[in-house]
Order: sequence, then C-alpha cells, then structure tokens
Amino acid sequence: MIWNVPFITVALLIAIGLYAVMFKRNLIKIAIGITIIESGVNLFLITLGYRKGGVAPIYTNLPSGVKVPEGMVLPVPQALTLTSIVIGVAVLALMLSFIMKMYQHNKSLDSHSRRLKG
Amino acid sequence: MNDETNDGRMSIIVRTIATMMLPFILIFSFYVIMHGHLTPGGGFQGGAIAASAIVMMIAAYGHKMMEKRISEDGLSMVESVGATIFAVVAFIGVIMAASFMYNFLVGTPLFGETPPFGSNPGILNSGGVLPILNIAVGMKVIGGLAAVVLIMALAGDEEGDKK
Amino acid sequence: MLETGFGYWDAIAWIVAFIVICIVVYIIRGFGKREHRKEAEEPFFSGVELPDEKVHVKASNIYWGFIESMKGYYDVMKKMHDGIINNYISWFIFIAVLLLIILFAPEVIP
Amino acid sequence: MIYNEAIPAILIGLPLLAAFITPIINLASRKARNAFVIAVLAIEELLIILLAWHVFTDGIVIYTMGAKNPSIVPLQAAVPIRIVLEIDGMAAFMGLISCTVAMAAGIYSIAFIKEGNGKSRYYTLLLIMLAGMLGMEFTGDLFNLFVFLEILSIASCGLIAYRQHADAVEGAFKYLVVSNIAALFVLFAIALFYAQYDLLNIAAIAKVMQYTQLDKIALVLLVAAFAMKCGAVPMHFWAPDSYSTAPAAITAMLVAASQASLYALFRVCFTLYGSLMDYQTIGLAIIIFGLLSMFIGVTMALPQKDIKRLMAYHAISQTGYMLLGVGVGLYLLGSSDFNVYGIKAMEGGIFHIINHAMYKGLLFLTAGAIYYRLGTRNLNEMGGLGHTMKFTSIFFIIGALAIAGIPPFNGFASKLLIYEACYKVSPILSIVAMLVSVLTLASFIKVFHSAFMGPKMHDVKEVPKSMLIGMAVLTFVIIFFGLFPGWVVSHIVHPAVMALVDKTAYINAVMGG
Repeated sequence: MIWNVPFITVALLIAIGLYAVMFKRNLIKIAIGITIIESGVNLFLITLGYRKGGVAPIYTNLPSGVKVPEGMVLPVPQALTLTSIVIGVAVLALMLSFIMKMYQHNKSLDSHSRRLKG
Repeated sequence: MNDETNDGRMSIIVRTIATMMLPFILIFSFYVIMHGHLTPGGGFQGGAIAASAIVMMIAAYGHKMMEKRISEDGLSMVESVGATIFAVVAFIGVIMAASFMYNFLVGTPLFGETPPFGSNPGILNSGGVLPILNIAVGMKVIGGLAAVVLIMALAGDEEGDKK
Repeated sequence: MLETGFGYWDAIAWIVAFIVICIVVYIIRGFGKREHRKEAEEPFFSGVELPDEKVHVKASNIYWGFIESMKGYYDVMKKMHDGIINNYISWFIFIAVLLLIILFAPEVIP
Repeated sequence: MIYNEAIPAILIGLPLLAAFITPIINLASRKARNAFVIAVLAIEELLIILLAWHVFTDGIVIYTMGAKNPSIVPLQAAVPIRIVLEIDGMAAFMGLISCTVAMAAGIYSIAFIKEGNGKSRYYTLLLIMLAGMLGMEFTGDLFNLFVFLEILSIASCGLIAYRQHADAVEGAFKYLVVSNIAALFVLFAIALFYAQYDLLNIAAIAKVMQYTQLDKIALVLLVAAFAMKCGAVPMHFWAPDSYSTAPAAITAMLVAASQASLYALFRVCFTLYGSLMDYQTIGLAIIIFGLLSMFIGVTMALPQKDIKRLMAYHAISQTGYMLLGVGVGLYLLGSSDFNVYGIKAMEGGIFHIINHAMYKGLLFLTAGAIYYRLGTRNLNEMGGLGHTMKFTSIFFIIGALAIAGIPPFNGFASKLLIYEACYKVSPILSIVAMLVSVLTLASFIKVFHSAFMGPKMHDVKEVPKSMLIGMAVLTFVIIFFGLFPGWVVSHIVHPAVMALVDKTAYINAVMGG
C-alpha cells in the first residue's frame, strides 16, 4: 500500500500541471504547469527503477554485503530522467525567454491577449 | 539593494563573500566534471554548478558590471567549441572503422586504464572517451546556461539578443 | 505507368493526348470565319458598361457569396479557432480521453 | 567502401558537427559559412540517396552506436544493449524527404535571411533541425525517439521566433507548449513500456508486446501526441499560428518536421502494435482524423487573408489525405481485402507524404519570395506581381496545380490512388476527398488571382538567384514525380509501404531469426 504513494503523487502532479496549463491564463503559470507535468513524468521514471533497499548503481562505491546486481536500483531510468531533466531545462529557458519577448510586445501576460487567431 | 545608484550591485559584504566563494565553487564544478565517470555527477551537473557561480556573480555585482567581464559572444563560442569537441570525438570512432561514439581510448595511456572490480576509490585515468565527453558537455553547459541567464538579465533594460 | 487497382495512369500518354487535342482544337479554330474576329474585339455584356481602367478584385472579396452562405458553419469555426493556448491543450486532452473511452468501452460494456 | 556501413551515423552526426562548426567558420567569412552549409546539405542529400538505394535493394540497415562492429546488435538475454539505428524502407523514404527539403531551404536562405548578427545561429539551428528529423526517422529506440523529438521541436521554436516579431514569438511559444506537452505524453508512454518489459528498443518491445491495459493507455497517449504534432484536426490549432509566422524556408522545414511526427505515428501503429491492437478502432479513428482534417482545413483556408496562414490550413488539409490513405490501410490490416486495395490506399497515402513535402515546401517558398519583395503577407495588399516576378509566378502555378491534383503533376497521381482505393471501403470517403480537392483548387485560384494577376501595383524585381534555385530544386522533383509516378511508386513508395506493413522483418533485423 505504502509503495503506491509515489504513483499517486505522479498522478496528482500530472493532474495539477494539466489543470494549470488548461485553465490558468497567466503565461508564467502555464510554464510552471508544464514543469510540474515534467516533474511528474520524471518521478514516474525514477520510481520504476527503484528497488526496496537498493543502493546507487556504482560498482566502485558498493557497500560490503550488497548483492550485485540485485541489490542495486536500476540505472537506466535514472539516465532517462537525467536526459529528460536536461531537455526540460532547455525548454524552460526557451519558454521563459519567449514569454519575456511577448511581454515586451504585448505588455500583458494574459494568454487571451493573443494576436493570432481565426 | 538600491538599484538606482549602484547599477544593481549588492552590499560590500555580499560582494566580498561572493568573490571569496567563486574559486571554491569553480574548483568543485571542475571536480564534478572530471570525476563524472567515477562518481555521481558529470558534465551537465558540473557545468550547472559553474554556471550557478556565474549567476551568483551577476546577482552580487549586477549584470552591467558582469557584461564587461564576460561577453555573450565569448560564452557562445565556449558552447560551440564544447559541442564541436563532442561531435569530433564521436566521429573519430567512425574514422577508425568502428562505429559512432566508439570508445577508442580504451587501452591507451590517456584515460585507458581499467579500474579494479569491487569497492575501491576508482582510478581517474580510466573511462576512455567518457572524461573527454564530460569536459565537452561541461563546456557546453557552462556557456549555454550562463549565456541564457546573462541575456535574460540584460533583456530587462534593453532589447537583448535572444539565444 | 501507375497501377491504381482499377486501371492505370500514365502522365506521358496524358501529355501526348493533351498536345494532340490542342492541335486539333487549333485546326478547328482555323476553320472559323476570319471577319468575325474584328467584331469580337468589343465583347458585349448585358446591362453593365465595362469600365476602361483595369480593376483588381481584393482577396477578401473573392468567394464572398460562398462564405456568406455558409455563415453558420464559419461562425462555429471562428469560435473554435480562438487562438488561446489553454484551449489548444484542452482539445488535446479531450481527444486523448475520447480515444481512451473508445478503446476501453468494449471491456466495460460487454 | 569501408565507410559504407557508417552512412546512417554520418547522416545524423554530420549536421550536428557542422551546426557547431558554423559559428566558428562565421568568424572567418560569411561566404565561406554559406558555402560550408550548402556543401554539408549537398553531402547529406548524396548520402541519403546512397543509403536509400542500399535499403531498397538489400533490405533493412542496422547501425549500433558505439559497438566494435556496428552492423551486429549485441544481445544479452534477448535484450538489445546500446542505441540501435534501424533504417527500413519507410525510414529511408522519410529521410529522402527531410534532406531534400532541407537542401532547398538552405539554398533559399542564403539570400532570404538578411545578413546580421544571428544568421550563423540560424544555420546552426537549421542543421540541428535536420539532425533531429533524421534521428526521429532512423532511430530504433523509443527513448532516442523522444530525445530527437525534443531536439527537433526546440530547434524549430528557435527558428520560428528568429525574426522576433510579436507574431513570430507568439507562434513559437504556442508551438513550444504544444510540442512539449506532446513530448511529455510520449515520455510517459515510453515509461509505461519500460515498466512492463524493461525494454526501450522498438523491435524488442514489438516482439514481446502483450497488449495489456497499460499498453492500451500507452497507445492512446502515443496516437494522440503524434496526431497533435502532425497537425490533425481537432488538434491542429498550433499549425496556422506557427507556420504563418516562421520565415518561409523554416515553414517548408516545419512541414517536413510534422511529417516526421506522422512517420512516428505510423511506426507506432504498424510496427509497435501491428495486428495485436484493435486496428479497426484505431484505423477508424485515424480515418476520422483524416476526414476532419481535410474538410475543416480546406474550408478554413478559403476565407483567409494571410497568404501563409492560408497555405498552413492547406497543409492541415493535405495531412488529412495521408491520414486517410494510411488509415484505410490500417483499418483493413487483417482482412483479405488488404492485399487488394489496402496496400494501394497506403501507397497513395505514403506517396502523398513526399508529394506534399515538395509542393507545399515550394508554395511556402514562393510565399516567402512575395514577402521578401513586398514585406507583407496580406493578400489584400498584393496584386500584379506576375508582371515582374515571372519565375516566381511559374513556380507558384506549378505548386498550386500540383496541390489541387491537376494532371500531370504529382499531386494527381497520389490522390488518384487514394480516391480509387477509398472508394472500395466507402464511396463517401472518395467524395469528400474529391470535394476537398476542388475547394483546394478554388482557394489557390484566389491566391493566384489576388497576388499575381491584375494591374501592376508594386514596382518590384524578381527575387535573387539563390532563392530561385531553392524553388527550382523542389519544382524539378515535382515535375519528375509527376511524369514518372509509376516508377516512383514501384521503386520508392511500395518498398516503404511493405516495410511499414512487414512487422516481423523489422523485429528480426534486430532480434535475429
């Protein structure tokens, strides 16, 4: 039961993020919402690789008495998460710079004050 | 922090502490980059630490002062050189008739040793091309993140060039 | 030669036929009376006198009738394409949920 | 040749390497930078033709990153280790499109993008975009697909906002939000696969696929996300916004980029799931997406005043044809009719992909030529351009006739295949497709009339040579495909369709017999 908590958190994070993207009119809040969804997905990936009582998957730092490889957590989801975080940083930087530019042009952070429609 | 008179500089205490901390943060970031193949960390994490040092300097001294010290073009060039090193290393594998990203340095004096199995502190001179790739990624991340923060700081008061 | 399952399509043959038909049309045109061309220089349009200077119809006026007659449809479409980023994502979530319901419906309702 | 087997890696690696060398060469001279970029794009085109020829004659090409012998996949307990590139007929076909469009766009940009501080970065991002497209198409690894998807969308957003107008930034922001949400859903679906099978390789997952409840959820997420990225109605709203505001050369690239997402959608449906899933339900969903896209796209295009926005709606409408053709193929996948006209419908849909990339790329480039001379995209302010911009108007006529499906251009050949094959499934599909084709012709007559016909209103010259060469490259391909559709279908399109349908060959190439 307690092991389901991370998955419930994942669902909550994605739901909160989607709520922010779908219903918040402030552009910065939309960016925050996307980051929250991304955190949810990353948490999901990390949780998949976890094993009860596992240690970090580094051979040279292995505490004595740990079985190899059963006692280690899976390294692949961690690599995936790291890649995803790096991409997330790039996307966030680009998104914030776009928001800054849009604010300079429109003097508004409202998603309803758009120019392109129809 | 009184922006009007000091160009966004913070108080002398902050500036002195920031200057004192700068070498330590940079050394730690180089440690993280260089030991990427042995301990948790690597190019991205180390680069982010170094970029955060630059962010700290921008916060302490104000972006107008920092703009004179580090130029955006210089940072972009660091980024380009890092990425070029990464791609060239990847291509050397192809030229050696193996494959893209082939670890061609294994068994050579440069980063070529094999660490012993089991719990040990690790050997820095191992890992093949991985340390070189870590350094390249580190350069790219330092250049990229610092340029992004600098541009965002500049864009507040003038039409800065976007990344 | 492109097999379509029903028949075939050959662009070269089409072009040859096109050219042949053009030549035939030109020959037939040659049978016409030569004097007739002079009269044809001033075409007759009933009712309106043609203005002398050239008129260029603006893009928004073209197909005015078509758009006017489908006003109800276009009003709905204009409302859909409102350009608000929140609604873009809402549509995406709506479609994803709809697909999910369609895919899982046979299991829930036997 | 010793490097022959390394072509897939070079194709992805070379643009990345060149992208970061470009700013360094820019320090020396601008002409050298232009020559360098064009040389790289030409080499890419040459290599993809070599690779495609190799794939179409000898079958699937495998490339394992970082292995001693890249053509053999190291298997450990039936798990392929390392990242694998797997190029089958369909991937090579998509690669041909991407490289050709990129070359035309690169040549066009020499004169089109004004010299300035950012032009070396423009080329950097253009090359990264090409690498992202090729990576998406060649990869045999799901997570790698996600990474290249993100590389592609980030590079595209940077390019859309290149001019930093208020409109351009807004279009780029919308594209970034939409593509990032889609990519996160793709990542979530990949995580669902990893949770069940501990695998990331497409072929390996396809081999052990069980079609459990989680697989169903993953299928929905992947289909919805890729359908949004390729601009299917009703998730197409981002497309007119970002297509119309990007520089014209980039819009041509964006068309190819959204087709890379279309490729990913087909790859997921056919290779990853294949006949395991409820292919009739998903096929029907894709057919409905296609019909809606065709109809709503073209009707929304008719009243537009912005020339590039009008063309963007046509891009949506043409995507509908591809979805319709391939959707019919998917709908019939298991039945005995599949070999009779399911394959024909898919040939039509797949052939339409390359045709659309060519003529829509050409049309966007001509719209860019008009923008270059007049500085406006508003059709009301245009007129009489045919008097002076003769080559541009000829290119426009060819593109417009091709998109409207007028013989003997290439659009007709692929539309004919779709009409006839869809007629067997339901005559309504063919009727809607033909109606849409008529409306397409109508709206391009409107553009031609208001931009090129009429009295001389603007004193303008023809556009520079490099832009004309960029357009001529695409025109040449259109005319070639129009004159020899039979050869193209039997030698390029049919192998691509068979590669898409033949799931076991794709699996066996990685996992062994």
